[in-house]
Amino acid sequence: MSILIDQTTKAIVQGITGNEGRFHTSRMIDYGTKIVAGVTPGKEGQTAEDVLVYNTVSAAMAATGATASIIFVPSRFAADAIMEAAEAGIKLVICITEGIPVQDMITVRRYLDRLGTILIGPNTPGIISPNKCKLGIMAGYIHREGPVGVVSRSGTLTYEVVHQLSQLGIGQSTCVGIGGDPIGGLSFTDLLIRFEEDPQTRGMVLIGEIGGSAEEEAAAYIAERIKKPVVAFVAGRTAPLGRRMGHAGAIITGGSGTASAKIAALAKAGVTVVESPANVGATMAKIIRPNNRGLLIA
Amino acid sequence: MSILIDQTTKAIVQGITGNEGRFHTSRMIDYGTKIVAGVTPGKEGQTAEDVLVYNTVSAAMAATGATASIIFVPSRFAADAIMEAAEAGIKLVICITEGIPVQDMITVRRYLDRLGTILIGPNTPGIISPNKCKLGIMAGYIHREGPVGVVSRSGTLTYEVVHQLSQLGIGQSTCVGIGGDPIGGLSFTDLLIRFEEDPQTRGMVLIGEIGGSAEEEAAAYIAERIKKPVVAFVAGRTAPLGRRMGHAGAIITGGSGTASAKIAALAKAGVTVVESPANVGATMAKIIRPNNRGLLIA
Amino acid sequence: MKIHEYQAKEIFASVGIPVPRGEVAATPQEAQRIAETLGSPVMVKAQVHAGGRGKAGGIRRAETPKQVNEAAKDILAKPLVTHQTGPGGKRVNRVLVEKTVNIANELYIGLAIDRKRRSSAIMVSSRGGVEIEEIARQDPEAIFTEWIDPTIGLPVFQAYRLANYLGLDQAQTRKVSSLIQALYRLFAGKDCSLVEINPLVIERSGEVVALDAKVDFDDNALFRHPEIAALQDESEVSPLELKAKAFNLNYIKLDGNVGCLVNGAGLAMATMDLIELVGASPANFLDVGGGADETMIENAFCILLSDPAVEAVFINIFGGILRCDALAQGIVRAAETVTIDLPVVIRLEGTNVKEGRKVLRRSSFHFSSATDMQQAAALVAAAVEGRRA
Amino acid sequence: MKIHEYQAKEIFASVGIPVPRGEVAATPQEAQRIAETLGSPVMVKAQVHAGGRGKAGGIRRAETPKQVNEAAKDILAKPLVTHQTGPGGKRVNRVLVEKTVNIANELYIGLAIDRKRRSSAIMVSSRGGVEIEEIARQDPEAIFTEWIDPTIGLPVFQAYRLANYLGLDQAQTRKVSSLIQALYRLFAGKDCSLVEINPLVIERSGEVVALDAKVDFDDNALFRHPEIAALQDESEVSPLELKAKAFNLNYIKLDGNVGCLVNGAGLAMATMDLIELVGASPANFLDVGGGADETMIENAFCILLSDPAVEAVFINIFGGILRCDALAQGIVRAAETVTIDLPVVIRLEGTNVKEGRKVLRRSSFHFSSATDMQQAAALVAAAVEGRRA
Repeated sequence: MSILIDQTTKAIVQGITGNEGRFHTSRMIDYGTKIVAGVTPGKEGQTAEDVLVYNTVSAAMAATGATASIIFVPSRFAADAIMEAAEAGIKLVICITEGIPVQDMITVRRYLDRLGTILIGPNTPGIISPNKCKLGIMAGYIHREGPVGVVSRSGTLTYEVVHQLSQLGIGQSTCVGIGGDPIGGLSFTDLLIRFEEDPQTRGMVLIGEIGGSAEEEAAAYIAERIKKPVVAFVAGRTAPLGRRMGHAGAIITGGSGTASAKIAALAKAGVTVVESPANVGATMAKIIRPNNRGLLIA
Repeated sequence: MSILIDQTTKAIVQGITGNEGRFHTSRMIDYGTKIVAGVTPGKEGQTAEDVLVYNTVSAAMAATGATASIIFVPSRFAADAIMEAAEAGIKLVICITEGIPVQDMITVRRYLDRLGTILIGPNTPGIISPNKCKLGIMAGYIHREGPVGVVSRSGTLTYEVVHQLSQLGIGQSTCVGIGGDPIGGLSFTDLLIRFEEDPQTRGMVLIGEIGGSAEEEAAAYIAERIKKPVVAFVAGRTAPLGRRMGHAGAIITGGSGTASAKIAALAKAGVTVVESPANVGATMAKIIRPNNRGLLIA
Repeated sequence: MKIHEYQAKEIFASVGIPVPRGEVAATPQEAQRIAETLGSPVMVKAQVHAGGRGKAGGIRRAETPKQVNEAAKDILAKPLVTHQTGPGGKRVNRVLVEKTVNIANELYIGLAIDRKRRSSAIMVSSRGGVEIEEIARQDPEAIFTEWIDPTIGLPVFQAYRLANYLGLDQAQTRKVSSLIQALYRLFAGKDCSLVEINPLVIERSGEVVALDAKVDFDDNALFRHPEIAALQDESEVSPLELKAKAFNLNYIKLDGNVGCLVNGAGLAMATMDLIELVGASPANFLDVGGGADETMIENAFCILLSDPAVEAVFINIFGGILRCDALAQGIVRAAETVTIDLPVVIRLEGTNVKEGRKVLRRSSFHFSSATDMQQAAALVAAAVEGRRA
Repeated sequence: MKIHEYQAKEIFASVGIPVPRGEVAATPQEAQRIAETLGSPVMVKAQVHAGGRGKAGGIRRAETPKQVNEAAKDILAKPLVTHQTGPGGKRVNRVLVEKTVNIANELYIGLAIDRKRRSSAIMVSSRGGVEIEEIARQDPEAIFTEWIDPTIGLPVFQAYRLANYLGLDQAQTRKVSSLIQALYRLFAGKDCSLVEINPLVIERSGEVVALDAKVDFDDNALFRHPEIAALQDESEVSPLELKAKAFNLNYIKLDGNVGCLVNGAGLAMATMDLIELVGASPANFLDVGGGADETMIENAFCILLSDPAVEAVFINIFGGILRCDALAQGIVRAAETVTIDLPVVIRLEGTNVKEGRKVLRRSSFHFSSATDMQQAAALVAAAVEGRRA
């Protein structure tokens, strides 16, 4: 079993006729994902990558009974697109778009919470359950099916870690990017508990970064609720104080949110924190297959 | 038993230092209502009618553990006062103030629903459970304790009906004005079901008026859920079309909301609809005490 | 509060909603000059607060400036009788002279408060230009509604879905979607109780234009929109109603002969109902409100008495916030300043009723007293009969 | 986006928040003239985007216009070094010359986004005028916070409760409550990420005035506030960072010698961490973003190479939206236009990696290739060592 998505997931693509929407729709279909419709206002009746396009999510929903939506629309329209999906009855929304204003996301979260819709992102590479379903922009081929759940605030750093795992023959149950923005959908803790309850998952990798307090909250939660082993890496130990590092989340203010504070909190919660980003896979390998030969040493 | 309030209700008065606030606080205390604190920003430490005044509802709550609030603040500040009460944890708010903008009340209702606070009004005379508690501006002495629940959109017309009942020796379990505004708190149906479930109540009087569809909704609800007898009067049969009659609610638009439509709906639901406002008490008397002598004939 | 079509269109234009080119005129000469500037043909539209102007002859097409002058002459300074004005009609003080448009398609857009859902509602129909309530009754499917959560505002997708329903081409759909967003900002930002465009026209050129405009405002919110309050046309209100409003009284002139002074709208309506039941007819609706004081009562009483149609007065008060003694003081003060040669029936009950009755008894003022509504109504009916006999 | 104190105060004044009288000057003469108009004494305040100006000597009191001239001369056109600027400091191009105020009481007000509660938060303290973070650590009780539900807005009662906490008299409490409402309207209306007044001063006269002003904006929302975007002072940004921004690249100059070009902020930070782990030091943070195209990569590479401190280049790309072939094309195009005499290590993985590697192989461009991060970092460290040796 995977979490949140599997081979039965039927998804629509919002912003399917844009460059990125079209490119990744094709890649997701190639991966085996069931993309049942696209949405771009004004393009109803056209097709994109052989997928029928509708003007509105409610029309696409009525025609296909989709269960998920992945969003590629530009940042000015993305908050609206998330709400449209939720209002139409979509229960899982993945928003790839980055650069959505923070105050818009605060409203979106309240809107979604009222409707009971789950959001992944925004500013996320998406979610993948290897060999079952890919709703995201990650390179599918680096993933293998297996026992490790991966949850991350970062995009490309996740690919790096997944690549390490797969190279070592360790597959993933599901990999989820929670996105780097200050206000988003599912948090580390929301996902850790799902992995804890997922029979396929035997261990988890958590990839954090400086800024905010998501890692500290995850640490507190792990100490209390998570029994399966967790390996973590926190990026940004060498980032200078008070400088913006690309994610709005990555601002160090005062003493809180520093890499060392996060690392200390995670370590205290029993998490194996890795120093080098190149050693995350090997560390997880040692934990999950302690007797296997030929492993790199972290 | 009464509904919503009884002898244990501990109330605060928001706007206690104004003329009306002060006057009715005194009347409520005389009636036996437990007024435990008042709130007027900037007047903390003063007393009004021997009641201690606080700057904020949260301070008054912390000091007294009040369970209800009655609001007399001017219309520009009343929506805010309702939200303040709800946010401080008050679960029953009675708003006497009239003239609150409709759009403010739409927001207030959503705010209260999220916090689980019940609102009576605005633009209501309030609520009274005779001999137990009065949170309102009605003349207490016209009420008697007894078996009839009264629910009304009108203020003074309710006093009229209650007076008729009491003169005939028929007391009231609780009398509630739901207020004449387009958007308010408890509706006819919310109260009818409470009366249906209240052991003290044996019959109900519903006083409606032209405009909106509250009476039609009540009729549908009565047909389905209410077993106890209901007597109704609908004011405005002679009111001219499309003219504003004081309550924003009292606008007849098209065919819906007319007195005749409401009367027909109520009659169809098995409600005894009275033609003359002077005969409501007598009609209820006949139903509730069919064998009693000396009754007026409706 | 209602405003005129030309005022609503000025507001529309200020928020970017296209309206036909046009100007308002108070005289036929002015109307003709406007037409000469705009170029003919034009529409000449009576500016009164009432629906049904077209059928009543209040909207005319004019091919030349001279015809404009004649049309304006026909309409201006005369009463216009529509199904909403009553038989007396409403005097037309201004006409709107407007360039005609080439209509390809007539749509309907309306925004209002939905009490039941406790939301704003936006309705559209592709069958505009006609009695929309009739359409709503006959073919509810022809009207598409979106409800707006005011704590979220109007998301673009809802505006788009409304526009998309109308079956227009892509460019027009985008225009109508933007227009709906502008209308909602107006509706929410200015505390409107109604915004309606019927018809919203798609011109043959593809442009979108509001051919009519109706905007009503929430009286209770006018305090935060002084620029809207300033739009009130006092000539639309009867002089007595205007006077009552200045005193914070809710007064509506009716056709009968029994002047009523009541506290509370519900009791006032019930009193009117009762007057009709006993065979008389109310001369007015007058709600002095829950919070009336002595001075307001005094003013209310004086307004009642200044209506020549009034043959008897029925004062029906059940005191709540309004105390009976304050009411009595007000009546006595009014009686001291005006000559009262009409029968007055007073029914007093409620807060401070004893003090109130004492005040009345001690005064030199003559009136009939009743303890219940039924008795009071009978006394009023008898008084009217008596004066007639 | 950050703005200067004087710009923040202009915004404050425009929304009715009182600020001291003052004007901004670029030269000592101008500063002196302003002081002559205002009347002495005045404060002369360096306008740079950095905290800690007071301790660093960037805020001076001047008793006479002549002293103002001298203070401005001391501050202007020189770097100001505070704990936030780094050892190089920041050049001061303008000073704010401001009338002094008679301080009775110093308060603190701050508005920010609380990620954990997913709300705006408004904080007040009666211990303003000092390092508020220090206060927050030592005495959390000294700071009172209200969280604002953005779907409701700021109810007056929350603004009042904040003001009420400060223990002022009734008139001052009312003023501060209104000021908080104005601040929240600014914060929400202009998509601020931070609004701070420290100190908010109660003058001996009882007036309330914002003695300092700090306003940061959400970069992602600047598209809807062009008037705010226009306030950006480009002299506050290093020329390379400015150039990068024009190309939509996220570049920050650092002190090391290894130029990094990475896609994604997380991988970029991890790459920097790894460079330090192998004993080298990053010359910059450069995230080309998820959606970079050929041209952006080309520009990014050129910016890297134009930094004289760079001794080796580490390109670490894991393709997602960014396809490896596009990256490779960009690098090859850059290599064709600029002379590259530095060691370049490229580590490529992800979407279209085969096509990307092919593009690089087919070009005439010389570089070291690595298949994993660890190997790449080792190659980079060796390259730096090699050039040093």
